[in-house]
Order: sequence, then structure tokens, then C-alpha cells
Amino acid sequence: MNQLTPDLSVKLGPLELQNPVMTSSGTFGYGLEFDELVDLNLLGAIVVKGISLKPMTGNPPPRIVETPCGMLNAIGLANVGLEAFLKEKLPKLRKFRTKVIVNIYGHHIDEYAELASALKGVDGVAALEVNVSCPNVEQGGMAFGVDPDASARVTEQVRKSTDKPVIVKLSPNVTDIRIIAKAVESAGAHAVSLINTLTGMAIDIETRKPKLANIRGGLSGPAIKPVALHMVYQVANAVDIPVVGIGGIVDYRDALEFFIAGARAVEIGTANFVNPRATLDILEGITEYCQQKGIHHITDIMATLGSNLHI
Amino acid sequence: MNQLTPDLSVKLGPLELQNPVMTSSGTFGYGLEFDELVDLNLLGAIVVKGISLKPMTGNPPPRIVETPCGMLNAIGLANVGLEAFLKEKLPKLRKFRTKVIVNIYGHHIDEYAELASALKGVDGVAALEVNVSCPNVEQGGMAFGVDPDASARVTEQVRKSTDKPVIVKLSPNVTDIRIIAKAVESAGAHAVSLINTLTGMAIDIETRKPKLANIRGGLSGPAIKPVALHMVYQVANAVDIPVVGIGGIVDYRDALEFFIAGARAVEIGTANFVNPRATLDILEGITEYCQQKGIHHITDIMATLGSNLHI
Amino acid sequence: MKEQQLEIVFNRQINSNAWLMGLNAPEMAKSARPGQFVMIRVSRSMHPLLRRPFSICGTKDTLMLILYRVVGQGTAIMAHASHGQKFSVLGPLGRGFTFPDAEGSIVLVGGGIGVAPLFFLAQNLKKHRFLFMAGFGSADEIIPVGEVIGTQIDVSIATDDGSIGHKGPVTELLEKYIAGRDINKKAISLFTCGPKPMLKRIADMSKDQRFWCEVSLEASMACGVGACQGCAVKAASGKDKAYYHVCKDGPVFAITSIDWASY
Amino acid sequence: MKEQQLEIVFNRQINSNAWLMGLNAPEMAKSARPGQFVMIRVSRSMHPLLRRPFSICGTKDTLMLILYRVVGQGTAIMAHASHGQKFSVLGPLGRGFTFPDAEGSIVLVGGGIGVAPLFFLAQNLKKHRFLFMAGFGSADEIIPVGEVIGTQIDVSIATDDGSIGHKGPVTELLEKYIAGRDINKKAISLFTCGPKPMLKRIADMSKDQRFWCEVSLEASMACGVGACQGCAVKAASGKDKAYYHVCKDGPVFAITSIDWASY
Ligand SMILES: Cc1cc2nc3c(=O)[nH]c(=O)nc-3n(C[C@H](O)[C@H](O)[C@H](O)COP(=O)(O)OP(=O)(O)OC[C@H]3O[C@@H](n4cnc5c(N)ncnc54)[C@H](O)[C@@H]3O)c2cc1C
Ligand SMILES: Cc1cc2nc3c(=O)[nH]c(=O)nc-3n(C[C@H](O)[C@H](O)[C@H](O)COP(=O)(O)OP(=O)(O)OC[C@H]3O[C@@H](n4cnc5c(N)ncnc54)[C@H](O)[C@@H]3O)c2cc1C
Ligand SMILES: Cc1cc2nc3c(=O)[nH]c(=O)nc-3n(C[C@H](O)[C@H](O)[C@H](O)COP(=O)(O)O)c2cc1C
Ligand SMILES: Cc1cc2nc3c(=O)[nH]c(=O)nc-3n(C[C@H](O)[C@H](O)[C@H](O)COP(=O)(O)O)c2cc1C
Ligand code: FES
Ligand code: FES
Repeated sequence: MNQLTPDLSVKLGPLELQNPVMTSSGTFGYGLEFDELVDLNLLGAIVVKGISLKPMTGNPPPRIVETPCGMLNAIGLANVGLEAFLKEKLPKLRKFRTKVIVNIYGHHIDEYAELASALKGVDGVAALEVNVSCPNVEQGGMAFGVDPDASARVTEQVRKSTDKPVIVKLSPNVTDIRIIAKAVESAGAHAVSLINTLTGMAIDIETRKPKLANIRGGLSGPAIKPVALHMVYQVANAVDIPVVGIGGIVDYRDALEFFIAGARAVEIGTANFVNPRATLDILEGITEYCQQKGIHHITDIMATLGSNLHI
Repeated sequence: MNQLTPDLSVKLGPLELQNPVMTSSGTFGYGLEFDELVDLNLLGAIVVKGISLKPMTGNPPPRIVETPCGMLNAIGLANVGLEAFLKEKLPKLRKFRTKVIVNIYGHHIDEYAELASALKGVDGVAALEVNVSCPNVEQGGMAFGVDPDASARVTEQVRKSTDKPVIVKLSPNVTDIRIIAKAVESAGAHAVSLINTLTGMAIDIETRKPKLANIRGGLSGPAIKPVALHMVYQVANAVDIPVVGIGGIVDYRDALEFFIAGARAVEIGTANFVNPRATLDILEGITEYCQQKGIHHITDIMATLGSNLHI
Repeated sequence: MKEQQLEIVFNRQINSNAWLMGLNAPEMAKSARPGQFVMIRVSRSMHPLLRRPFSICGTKDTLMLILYRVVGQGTAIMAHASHGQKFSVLGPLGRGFTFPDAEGSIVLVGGGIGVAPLFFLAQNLKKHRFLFMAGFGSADEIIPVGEVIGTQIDVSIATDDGSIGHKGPVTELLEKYIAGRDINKKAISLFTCGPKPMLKRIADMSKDQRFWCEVSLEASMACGVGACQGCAVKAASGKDKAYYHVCKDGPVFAITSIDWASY
Repeated sequence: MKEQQLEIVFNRQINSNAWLMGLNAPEMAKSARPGQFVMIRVSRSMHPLLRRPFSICGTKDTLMLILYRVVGQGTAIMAHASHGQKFSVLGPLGRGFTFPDAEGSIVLVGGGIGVAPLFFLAQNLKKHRFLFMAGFGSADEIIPVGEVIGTQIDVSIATDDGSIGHKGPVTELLEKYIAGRDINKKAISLFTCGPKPMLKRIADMSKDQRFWCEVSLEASMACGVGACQGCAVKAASGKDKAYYHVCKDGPVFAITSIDWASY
């Protein structure tokens, strides 16, 4: 019997990916940390840890705490900074054929633009993911992400400063995420990715202190999947640009739910901690699903919720 | 050795409760369904299923689906309606010494007022909980809950129409829940309760249909606890009226986290399905905790986050 | 109705995909009636979260028997449980079968794991004569009644692949039975449980034939006690309710009570 | 570093609250170095979600040994696991102890379950003479080294309640040892692991005494491979980094590298 080899390639606007399974920022380091565990060449793309202009040391510990089917993190965007990223990390990443997407974070709009300019034309950077939604840093981040105008302005500035595809990463901590999505679409985003973490908290009842030194943190993992899936569905039906689904995806079935809801690609986050091979297991599962159902192109099942096609 | 008997009584504005552990609306029916399993007299209060003016049949099935450490429901406020509640349910509930709080839901502001008027002076109704946050009905509900002005207007109308304490139940599906909390505080709410469910979704990858006939539903259970706790902490620090904590509480430790964060009482929801005795187990656990720590009044640990008292 | 920690006395695989669990349940085994069910909490963790509903498929002294198919995470956990382990069980829940009228013919029609509540009914029909028809995918999926409830009962078997018995749906056995009879059809009492298509077919047949038929239904459940309104099934038009709740109004219903078009 | 499904060869309780698990791990047992750790996925469900980190406390042929205390949900699940069951294990992870200089005196100081990485170190110190001091709550909490790694080693014991050995913290044994010695203190190599107060005390002592000391630290972890930045500990002032990551830069650190005031 001839096994069908489904075509898993997808396009996020101008960005072409060999398959729609990427790693999510902050959960896969600079990719290299997983080199011994995962054949990085097989991934759709690697989204690296959020990079800021200057190195950031991050929040005091404890920075993570487990919650039911999830975790809270308050890393505080600890990262090596742009310079060290370009010098130490990127050259190693270039050895892989997998596309590298740089997640950028600025304290002000200008910093986003500066980061984008600095990455302009840099070889081995396939696209930018603009983090306007980090709940774990005092200024910037979240403040932009919950305000459609500010999100649009950041997007506009980044677009102006770069020749690379621009993906804007959205915060779920808003009343109507479609409004933000539409705002960044109008401002020129090539794609949106969602969701970043939900703001949450945990308390130690013995010490009566927050379990995170930062008091609050970002909730990720399977716990948030239903919320993420709903928002992806909402946004996919509100904008014309591609949507990247993120949030609680741990297996191929989760990934397929996001595709059916309208995601053009997915990012795998917390699952990497539970199962370092999660991305590859998901790719295998998606391939088998396509084979069983006779699906030739993964795009054929995308945004088919309720259409109930019999392909 | 003389065991300390901690005083668990609390006040929610004018409403006095023998203890701070209540059941949450929609998860404990009209209380009576649990009569064989739980000594209802021991509860802080029973919050009954949301009551509307006319009976509501609810959404088509499937109405519930399990998610990691949580569940989605799209009951659609199925309820017997005000008349049947007063005739068939309330007389039976009056036989218990536990206070009964009626959760009310209206399609328009007028309906909330009408419900409040109809319950004015009714014996055996200790307070009203105003649901401005149900994600599972088309009109009303959520629309009010995400708009501070509308929430305030509903609160005002209900206050005008009743002599009972008014608790307003808030939606977590907003950018800043403190704004809504402050709006209903100004409009005369005696207390706020939070959170109602987070909007979420699940998809069947075989049929490519939503797992809920209603497409979306409300996420509840342990999965949402970190989000709920954070919002309770935020609101408790933003308003002067008492806050009732709800969301993912399954054991006494969860309940204590909410107290420490600033909740004056808690409501137990989804946990009742997992462990029908959850409320009583939580009461026992709280009592033992107080005994071990030498806490005489449960109120002594409320809103003590970070104060790190050595009592 | 109680919530109790019940100990597993045995838990064994009885065919390619069905397992039989015996729980030591002196009280529940005594009070349970055929058609009732229990809700089992399969894990101490919060994932899976909700209790799983299972029909009681029989009792034996202080034992309560659960016949189950492994379909997902919860039932997989059950299949791995061993002697001595305890599960929190809530039950017995719901309304059982109406005890059949002694006069007419009694027919039990089960499909797949749907035989479970019918086995318990059969156990309680000792004094009555009855026919038992059961459909399975193929020979290796047959659930041997004797091995489950300890009493040998003649069962007419149908299999989808014809590997044993009649080839085709079990409803064809039922059709033949009814077609071959001349007597007043109302004197037939039918009790059934099984997959949707089978139930829909029987619902269709019962429209024409007007025999008395009770069906045990499934629905997603959260509370099991009528509190959450989660387990709704649409009532046939003309009924006093728009929806029934499977956990409280059922799981056994008169087949004519249900709106089969939307089931 | 690998992720492998490892089979439990044995898993037994060795005192009131400590358990010893032997995993069949030909590759990891061979490559692991004292001070390294593994991350164990204790459940197939998503609750508990994250892997749990454990020091390797020894090896024996193809066996990798894990000594653990039951403190919460994850370790309770481990304690219930039995022979033949498999766990997904990620490891060996992190940097181990620097192999001690052959010249000076070697002292191992463990507190409670903190003896685990030191047992593995002791196993590998065969050719060297060393002292082992261990503190426990009381006699019934003692973890017998011979039973764990199969080699008898003299251990000076301190207990909080004085039920055996010295009454008081194990650091008092260390203080006595150091006080009683006249030699060049820098020739002492200290290796330690245990509860915070013990480590802080030793950090204090090492400030004055200037002996060489390595400490194995704990932190909440998510990835275990240096990717998430979750396991930060504050570096002593003057270091080139603000924070170290316990999983990658450690878990073993020179005691002078850490900012003990904030630990
Ligand atoms: C009143 C009643 C009696 C039942 N009696 C039996 C019985 O005697 N033997 C038996 O094997 N099964 C019985 N079931 C079905 C049984 O409850 C489900 O198979 C079980 O809950 C699946 O759990 P899981 O975690 O293994 O699967 P999941 O991973 O939860 O789901 C796997 C599949 O099972 C379906 N499912 C999940 N929950 C339910 C549910 N509550 N009802 C129906 N389907 C569900 C899902 O849609 C999915 O397709 C009964 C159900 C009801 C409502
Ligand atoms: C590098 C390293 C090596 C370790 N080696 C051992 C060992 O050899 N033997 C042993 O028994 N324990 C060891 N631990 C601690 C062990 O990881 C925790 O006890 C375990 O994760 C608790 O899991 P739980 O689910 O039972 O408890 P939980 O329910 O998760 O928590 C119970 C308690 O344990 C604490 N805890 C949870 N996770 C961690 C963690 N990652 N690190 C420290 N404390 C935690 C919590 O704060 C809480 O107080 C080590 C930890 C690290 C970081
Ligand atoms: C430890 C950790 C660090 C993260 N760091 C970043 C970051 O630097 N930039 C960013 O945009 N998102 C960051 N995120 C968010 C994730 O990329 C992802 O959006 C979120 O975790 C939800 O996906 P998940 O449930 O699959 O983990 C981080 C998440 C975690 C858990
Ligand atoms: C099945 C179900 C029905 C509910 N019905 C109502 C309702 O009628 N009115 C209301 O205000 N909240 C309703 N809720 C929300 C709960 O009262 C509670 O706010 C929410 O479930 C979060 O708490 P939990 O995580 O403890 O369940 C319902 C929740 C569930 C699960
Ligand atoms: S399962 Fe809750 S009403 Fe039936
Ligand atoms: S645990 Fe992820 S960096 Fe250490």
C-alpha cells in the first residue's frame, strides 16, 4: 500500500515554513539547549527567547511554580541581549536548516524599532515575533498589548524598520482580543500569534507570601488550552492575515484543534518541559492523521470548523 | 490539651455567614440535590442556580466537556424560573438553617430589577448574587459584565428594587477587572464575587465540530485557579467592599490562598462534581489549619498576603 | 445515593477491549436496581477531572460489577487498577428500568458495551422468560454473559463482520423476531442499550410497532445528581419538558420520550 | 543528556520518609557524574505537569539510584510505583562536583535527603580517604549509606533531637572538626548538600575559614536544560552574572559563587 506523504508546508504571509510546528518563545531557549534531544532540522521554525536591546537579568527567584495542569512563570524576560544573541547564538543556529524567528521585546516603542533595525538584513533571521504581551515586566510589554493603539504603533514602527516578516504576539488578558488583532493587522502585521500567558498567581499558605517573587506570573500549559483555542478561533474569523496558535498544546490532537479553528501554524511551549520531543511527536501525529484521513495538504483542514468536509 | 475552636463567621456587608464556605451558582443545583451527600446545615451559604424571570430550557447538548484540570460548560442558564423556584424549591430550602443566596440573571436591565423586586422581603432569601457575567447566553449576561457602565446600571437598579444585600458577580473576561469592580462598588454593591468562568472552546478532531453545541463555553475548575486568585487579589486591593473568591477551589489550601489574597468568603463550584463533600472537607481543613496556627478568627488571616504575621 | 471508597476485589480483561471490575460494595450492591449507574472517580489528581459514569452490570453478594470498555484516559486508568486499590464511587444513581409486566414477551437488545445494564436486568428477571439479543463488531468482541454475571443465559448474537451469529446489525434479529410473530405487538416489552445508530433504528421501529420500549442513554455528565444540567437530552415534542437530564430523569427512558432526530 | 523510558527494578521504603528507587539505565548509569541530576516525569497525565528533579545518589552496574523523600504529589506517585513500571527520565543533567584534589582532607556534609548526591560522590571517592557527616531529624530518619549504595562508610551522625549521635545541627560536628585542626585550612575540601539553614551556616563558616567548598543547590525547575531560565539563584556580588541557573551552571556551585543573603 502506498503511504500518502502529506504536504505540511505552510505560509505565514511572506514566510514559508516546511511545516506548521514551531517552538514558542521562552520555552525552548535559543534552540541549542535542545540540540541533544530534538533534531532541530525537523521543526517548522524555532522562535527564540525574547531578545531585548540590552541584556536583562530577569526577576528574582522563585520564578516558576506549578499549578494544576499548568505553570506560572515570572522569568522577567531574562535574556542575553541583542549583541550576545547575534554574536554567540545566531551563528550556531545558522547551521540548522530550520528557520529562526526572533521574538523581540522593548521597554518603549523606540526600542522595538531599534531592535528591528538592528536585525534588518541579518542572515539567518527569518522573521520577527513582536512580544507586546509579556505580563512579567513592569513597563512596556503588557501595557502595549492591552491597548489597540499602542499595539498598532509598535507594529507600524517595527514594519518600517525591517525587511522581515512581522508577527505580532498578542496578550489574552483583554476583553476582546479581536480588536487588538485588527489594530495590528491594519498597522501592517504579516501575521499574529496568540496567546501569550494569562496573568495568574499562587500563594504559599505557610509563609503567606506569593509563591513567585514577582507576585504574579504568566499561566501556561494545558490548563489554558480552551481559552487559547477560543481566542484563535475568534481572531481567525476577524482578520485576514494568518494566525499562529499558541497555548497548552501538548499533543497532535491539540495542534489539530488549533488548525481546525483557523490557525495556520502552532507554537509549542510548556509541553517542551514535559516532553522534550513534544514538537516531533506532534509532527508525527499530524502526519499519521493526514494519512488516515487522506488529507494531502495540511492546509486543507485549516479553518474548517463546522464545515465538516468529507475529504 | 484544649483544642481551639476558631471562629469562622464572616460578614459580607450586611450579610452574616456562619462560615466563609459557600457553594457556587450552577454547580450545586438548588442545594437539595446534594441533601443525601452533604449536611447542608454546615455550609456558609448555598448560592442557587441562576434564576431568570421565566423558565429557561438552556442550550442544546452537548453542554459540557472535560478539559485538562477543568471543564467547559454551556448550560445556557437552564433554570426553573422565578415562580417555580419560589413555589417548589425555596420552601424546601427554608428547612435548613444555612443562608440561601439567589443568583439572578436577566436578559435586560429591567428583568434584573423585576427579579429583585419579586424577591424583596421574601423569607428565606438572605441575599442576591447578580450574574452579569454568564458567557453562555446570547444577549445580556456577558455584555453587561464587560462594560463598567452597564454593570453599574444593573447594580443600581437591583439595589433600588431590593432590601437584601447585593453581591455582584464579575466576569474574568476583561482587560482590567478592577474597573468593573469599582463601578459596581460605586453603584452600591454590598460585595463582589469573582470569578465567573473564562470563555473557552474545544474541538472534536474527528468530526471537526465544536465539542459543545454552543461552540464556546465557560472554563471552570482547578485550571483557572491561578487566574481567579490573581483577580481576587487585584480587586481586594482596589475596592472597600468585601470580595468573594471563586474559581478552581478544590481543597482547604486553595480556599486559604483566596483568604490570604483578600477574599472574605469563597464559593466552591466544579469541585462539588469531583468530590460532593468538597465544601465540608474544606471547612474541616480550614478549622485544622487555624488550630495548628493558633488562629482564633478566620478573618485574622484574610488579606494578609506578604504581611507575614507571626500569629 | 452515597459517596464511598470502594475496594477493587477483581479487575480483569474479558475480551479484546472489555474489562470487568468487581467492587466490594455491600450497601450499593443491595440497593441498586437494574438500569442505575455509578460515577467513579478514577484518579486522585485533577486530570482527568470529572467522575466517569458506568452502568451497574450486575451484583453478586456484596460485589457490584462494572463492565467497561477502554476508550480514553479514564478507562485506561481503571484498566490498570489492581486488587485492593480503592475508588471513590457515587451511587447508585438515576432511575432504572421499569420492572416488566409479567404477561407479555420480554426482549433485551444490547449493542456492544451497551449490554452492561441489560445483564443486570437479566440477572433480576430470573422468574421471567426473556429473549436476549446482542450485537458486537466481531467474534472477539463478544462479552460472555455467563462470565460476567455468573448465570448462563441464551443470547442471540449478531456481528458486523459475520464472524459469529447473524451477520449484520442486531436490530435485524429484532426485526425478524417481530416480523415472525402474529400476536398483539403491544405485549412485547423491549429493553435496550447500545450505540446511537442502533437506538435510532429501534426508535424508528417502535414508532410503527407500538411495543413498549425502554432505552438506557448516555450523555456527558458532571454532577450525576441533577444539579448541573449538563446531561441534557431533547425530549420528544409534546412532553412537559424541553430537555430531560440523563442522570436524574434517566438514564432509562421510555423510547417515545426522546427526540431521536436530535439525539 | 537523553530522554529515556526507564524501568523500575526496585522501589523500597528505607526509613520513615525516604525511598530508594533503582532504575535500569545502562547509558545514564555509565555517563553520570556525582552531583548530576535527572528530571523524572512521574505521571502520564498533565497533573502533576512538570518533571521532578532528583540527584543521582549512586549507580550499581546498569542501575541508577534515586533516593527521595515523599513531600508532595509527585513523590507520592513515585512511592506508589512498582517493579516493571516505566518512567520517562531526562538526564544526566547539570554539572557535578569537581573531583577533589588528592592532597587535602575531604569532608562531606549532608543534611536529610541532601545526603543523596554525596552518597554518589562517596561511591566515587573509593581511593580517597574522606569524612562523612550527616544530620537528620531523629534516629528513625537516618538514611543508612550501606543500604543505599552497597558500600559501608563511616558516617558521623547528628540529630536534632539527640536520639542518636550528636544532638544539634550537623554543622556543629563540622565546626568541632575544623576547630580541632591546626593544619592549613585551605587544604580542606568540603562537599555539601542539605536544607537552607544548614547551607547558609556553612556559607558563613567558609567565609571565615576560606576552605574550598562546593554545594549542591535546589531550585524550582521547568526545563532542566538551561532553556527556561526558571531555576535562577542570585550570584554573589562581583560575579560575571547576576543569576546562575541551577540546572545548567549547577546544581553544584562553589559556595562563594552564591549570594547567600538572598538564597
Ligand atoms: C449513564 C451512563 C452509563 C454508562 N455505562 C457504561 C458502562 O457500563 N460501560 C462503559 O464502558 N461505558 C459506560 N458509559 C460510558 C463511559 O462513561 C465512558 O466511556 C467513559 O466516561 C469514558 O471515559 P474515558 O476517560 O476513558 O474517555 P474520555 O477520554 O473521556 O473520552 C473518550 C471517549 O468517550 C466519550 N465519553 C467521555 N465521557 C463520556 C460520557 N460521560 N458518556 C459517554 N461517552 C463519553 C468521549 O466523547 C470520547 O469519545 C456510560 C455512560 C453513561 C452516561
Ligand atoms: C537539582 C535538584 C536535585 C534534587 N535532588 C533530590 C533528591 O535526590 N531527593 C529528593 O527527595 N529530592 C530532591 N530534590 C527535591 C525534589 O525535586 C522535590 O522534593 C520534588 O520535586 C517534590 O515534588 P512533589 O511533587 O512531591 O512535591 P510538590 O507537591 O511539588 O511540592 C512539595 C514541596 O516540595 C517543594 N518542591 C517542589 N518542587 C521542587 C523543586 N523542583 N525543587 C525543590 N523543591 C521543590 C515545594 O516547594 C513544596 O514545598 C532535588 C531538587 C533539585 C532542584
Ligand atoms: C518559562 C516561559 C518563558 C516565556 N518567555 C516568553 C518570552 O520571552 N517571550 C514571549 O513572547 N513569550 C514567552 N512565553 C510565553 C510562551 O511563548 C507561550 O506564549 C505561552 O507559554 C503559552 O503557550 P504554552 O501553554 O504552550 O506554554 C514564555 C512562557 C514560559 C512558560
Ligand atoms: C455547570 C456550571 C453551571 C454554572 N452556572 C452558573 C450560573 O447559573 N450562574 C452563575 O453566576 N455562575 C454559574 N457558573 C459559574 C460558577 O458559579 C463559578 O463561578 C465558576 O464555575 C468558577 O468556579 P469553579 O472553578 O469553582 O467551578 C456555572 C459553572 C458551572 C461549571
Ligand atoms: S450530570 Fe449534572 S444534571 Fe445530570
Ligand atoms: S530549569 Fe529551565 S533553565 Fe534551569
